[in-house]
Amino acid sequence: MAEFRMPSLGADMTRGTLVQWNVKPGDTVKRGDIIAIVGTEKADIEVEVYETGTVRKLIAKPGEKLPVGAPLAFIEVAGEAVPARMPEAVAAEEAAPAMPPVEAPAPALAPTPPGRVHASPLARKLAEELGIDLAKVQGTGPHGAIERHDVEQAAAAKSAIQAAAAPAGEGVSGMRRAIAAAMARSNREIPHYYLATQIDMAGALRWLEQSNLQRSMEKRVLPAAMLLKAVARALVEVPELNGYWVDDQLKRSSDIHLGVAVSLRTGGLMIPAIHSADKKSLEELMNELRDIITRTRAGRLRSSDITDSTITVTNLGDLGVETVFGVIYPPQVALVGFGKIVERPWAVQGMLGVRPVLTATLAADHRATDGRRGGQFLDALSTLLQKPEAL
Amino acid sequence: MNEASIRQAIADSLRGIAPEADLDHIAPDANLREALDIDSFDFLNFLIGLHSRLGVEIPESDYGKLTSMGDLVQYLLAK
Amino acid sequence: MSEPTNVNRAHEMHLLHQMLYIRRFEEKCAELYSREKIRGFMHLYIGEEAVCVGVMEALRPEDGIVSTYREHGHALSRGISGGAVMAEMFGKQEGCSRGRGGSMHLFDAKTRFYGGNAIVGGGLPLSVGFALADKMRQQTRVTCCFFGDGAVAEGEFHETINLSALWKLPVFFVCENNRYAMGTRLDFSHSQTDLSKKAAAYGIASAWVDGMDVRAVEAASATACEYVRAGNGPYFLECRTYRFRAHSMYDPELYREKSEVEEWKKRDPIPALIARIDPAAEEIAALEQQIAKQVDEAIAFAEAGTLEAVDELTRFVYSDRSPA
Amino acid sequence: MTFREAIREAMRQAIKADDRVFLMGEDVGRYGGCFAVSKGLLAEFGPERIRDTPLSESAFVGAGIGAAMGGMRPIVEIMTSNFSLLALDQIMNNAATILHMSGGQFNVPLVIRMATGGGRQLAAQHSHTLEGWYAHIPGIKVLTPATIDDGYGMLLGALKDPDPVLIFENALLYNMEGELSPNAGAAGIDRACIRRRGRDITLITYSMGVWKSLEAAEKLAKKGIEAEVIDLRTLRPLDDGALVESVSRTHRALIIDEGWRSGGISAEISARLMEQAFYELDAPVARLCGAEVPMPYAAHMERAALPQVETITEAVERMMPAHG
Repeated sequence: MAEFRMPSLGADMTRGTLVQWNVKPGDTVKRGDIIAIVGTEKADIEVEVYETGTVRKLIAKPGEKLPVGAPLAFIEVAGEAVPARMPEAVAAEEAAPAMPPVEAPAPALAPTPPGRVHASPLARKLAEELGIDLAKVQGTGPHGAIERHDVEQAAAAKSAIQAAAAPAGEGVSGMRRAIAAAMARSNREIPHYYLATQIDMAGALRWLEQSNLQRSMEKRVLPAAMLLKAVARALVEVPELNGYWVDDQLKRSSDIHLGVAVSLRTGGLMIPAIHSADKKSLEELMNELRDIITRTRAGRLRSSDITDSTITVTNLGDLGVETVFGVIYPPQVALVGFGKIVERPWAVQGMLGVRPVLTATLAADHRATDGRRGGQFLDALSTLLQKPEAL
Repeated sequence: MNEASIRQAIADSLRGIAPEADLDHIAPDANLREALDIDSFDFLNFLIGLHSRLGVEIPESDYGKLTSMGDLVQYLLAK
Repeated sequence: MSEPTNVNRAHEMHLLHQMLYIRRFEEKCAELYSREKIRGFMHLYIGEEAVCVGVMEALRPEDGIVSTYREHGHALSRGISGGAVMAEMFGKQEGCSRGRGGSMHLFDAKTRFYGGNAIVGGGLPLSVGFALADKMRQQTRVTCCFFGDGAVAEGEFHETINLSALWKLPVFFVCENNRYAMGTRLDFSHSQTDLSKKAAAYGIASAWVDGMDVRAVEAASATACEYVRAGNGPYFLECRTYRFRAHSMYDPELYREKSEVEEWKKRDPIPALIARIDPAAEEIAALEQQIAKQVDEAIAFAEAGTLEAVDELTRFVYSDRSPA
Repeated sequence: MTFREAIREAMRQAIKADDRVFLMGEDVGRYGGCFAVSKGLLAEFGPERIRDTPLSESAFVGAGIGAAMGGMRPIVEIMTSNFSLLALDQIMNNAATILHMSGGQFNVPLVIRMATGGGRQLAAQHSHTLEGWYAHIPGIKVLTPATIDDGYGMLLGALKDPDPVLIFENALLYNMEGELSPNAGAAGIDRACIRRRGRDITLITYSMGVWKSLEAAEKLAKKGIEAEVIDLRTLRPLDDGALVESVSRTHRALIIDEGWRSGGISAEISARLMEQAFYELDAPVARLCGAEVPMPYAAHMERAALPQVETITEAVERMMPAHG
């Protein structure tokens, strides 16, 4: 049984309209007979059959518009065994193998001769505006080229250092502008989502007080250090919150460098980083915390301190703030907030009691993670703080 | 230790932390931390300063007794 | 036109085989085009077989050929294999142009077949060049240039005929006058419709012949090639012929009457030759079967063909693959 | 020796050394060449090797292509680039295409020379600068010699190339006097050349632009601006490497091109610098091109329509940073 299909009647023809049949079922036809008229954009064209035999069934009806290759009729070819039933429409022949796109060989960028800084024009313009020496900026663009956000970050750091060391007026405005640029960019680019949870700190504080008794006052550990340790450990369980959103994708960081928000007496904010917080003991964390806060407030921070934190932690408990909803520092993808530890009624197995309760919050970039992962992070944080001795 | 030396120790300990603080104008019953705008970190350093100057141990459990300047002075006098 | 004297029956059967092979090959191409196996533009030679078969008899292996886009008949009768031509239209690299030319651009170095040309009249200047090269290197061979009545209206026709006449170059101009330049009938294209007179205006030998009679075309071509080979300069032969099908694959053919087509079909060169030879029915049946096998083999060769690797795209833009 | 004589000498040596080489074009023989480039060659080699042609650009350029495919090494002279438009179909659809379209079977070892450029008050139809257009076509090479050595050497180099090569000779250069270096011979035809070293800015140009840029560079040097002048020598292929290397040192680029700027060769060069030397640029790539007007006849108007030494120096000073 041969199929008479909508013929291709021209280079740019994809569909045709069956205008009329010149045959009916039962008619015999021979190769070359005109058995139908098909309408194309150009005109109605007489269409010949290529088989000799008997028309068995007309599938397409006059007026019907069909793509090229669509079956129009069945013809029993003379001298061919009649199959049991009509073959259904044969699928169009296999599509030509998809040609892989031929990309022009990407022209290689000229290698960087020493001494020459590679920075985009926009980065150069911004650097000039914010008084940044490009030679001191770490670029994250192609071949280490410096791009806008590299300059923004460097500006945020540089003017903060200036602010700490210099009189309030002039330095702060530079820092203010840099922070403004970063915050504006965060708001513009990062779709934030916010989560909060209450954590019973009774056990943790009690444990800390006990362990502090064995330490001299100089070595005393503040609750803030314990919270940083908990954050670092929780990030090990939910790594997607630790890294950067670059070139439209999450670039996870294998290291955990906690950016600690440190406010300055003269106004303004600095975020020095505690490097590899997950690999440090509570005492080591406390020492580093003391070190960077002291140096920040004394204006003796190094640029390496402030450029590569992978997540930011802010603690406004001292100022009486209970719940902090922070703004993420681009290109990071999360920010953890801690509020004031407050005495609260707290039910445990139906028994009402009073507990020191801490509100922990998470602001995260919805491009990188979803609420489920954010919730799992806060849950891990809370669980870890119930067993302080294991931190 | 008399009150004068205690106040001096307090002043010296605060200098590194809140240089612009003006102790004379802080009311005895005012909350020390708010008045001086110092956070828990500064407060620990302040206590460490007092400890080194007055040789006084101040356990965390006593923090509750040090909310105002007056309390602080009384506490230190008692030590 | 004198009666071809030394033609014997075997030779006539050979002419018939050539014409019938082209006819069946083209019919199969029409079918394959309707099933989207062959794409792009395709112009069939059905009806004009007598011209190329007759002309090819007068040409020698060393002669050169410049053709047009209606070139399947030229290519097959010149000796390019049906498989190589079919594979080319299937876009396969086993095609005679590596699948890069398609129906309108068949090339073959072995038979000095310098391609179809899709620009009407585009091949005419090339033929002058080939003949010039031969003349300058004292090589006595003919460059045969096929073109249609449409090309005669192009400026390049006049420049070419004049230049070849001026330099007495060994070019055999074969004008396949099928009376239509796509949809424009002869008398809507030419003030002077006797095209052979146009070439005569440039002082070159020129004649016309009934393009539906293969023996007449053969004799006229023999005369022409003898003239050209003798160094007398170019020869213009107008073959008055007719195409039975549309200009290309399926045009509405509104530009001509059905009756006219039927009229010319009565002078179909193939039945005319069969009537003359008057062979036994079995002989014709055997010939048809042999040809059907040849065509099927050509299709099988094309089906089995492979696609050129995409990273060969820039190859042959320049000879040494230097940056395109 | 003048630029014209250097080109003539190259042709003389090539024709003498290889019997496949011959010259063909309008008035190249008896008239001695419209710009007297081929003066004396007819007497020395005769009409077979120095062939005057009728005014049929499409036919004789096509004949050049055919002859090249037929085993010759023709040099075709188109009187000026303005008339090359009549042969554009042969150049683009045949010369540049046949090797690729024939699947690598047929090379076209052809050299086409043409005078080009404005500045001689010949008005709009006779003052075109079209070499940038031709540089758009894959399959041909486009040369723009500026010096005596290149006029001589690049023609000999082009004759060695198996692919079609177009040579554009700015008519104003023909009378330029200079010494042909003793070791001058077939020169490379795919590399640019630094005509003057500098550190503050790279002037990228070709043909007539080279001499104007060199003069401008001397004036700029007196103001403490050291300009590097790059003679492209070839517009296809473009020598990206040389351009990027130079701009990586100077970090500023000004392209001087007598052609129109829209879609011109200057736009292509600027795009390649942006792609390959983006981080080296201290200022946007600047272009100083012919005004986008049909060339006016009046001398002062034509002068205003073309880049001049003064407009080059002004453009450079505008580009240099304030602190100089």
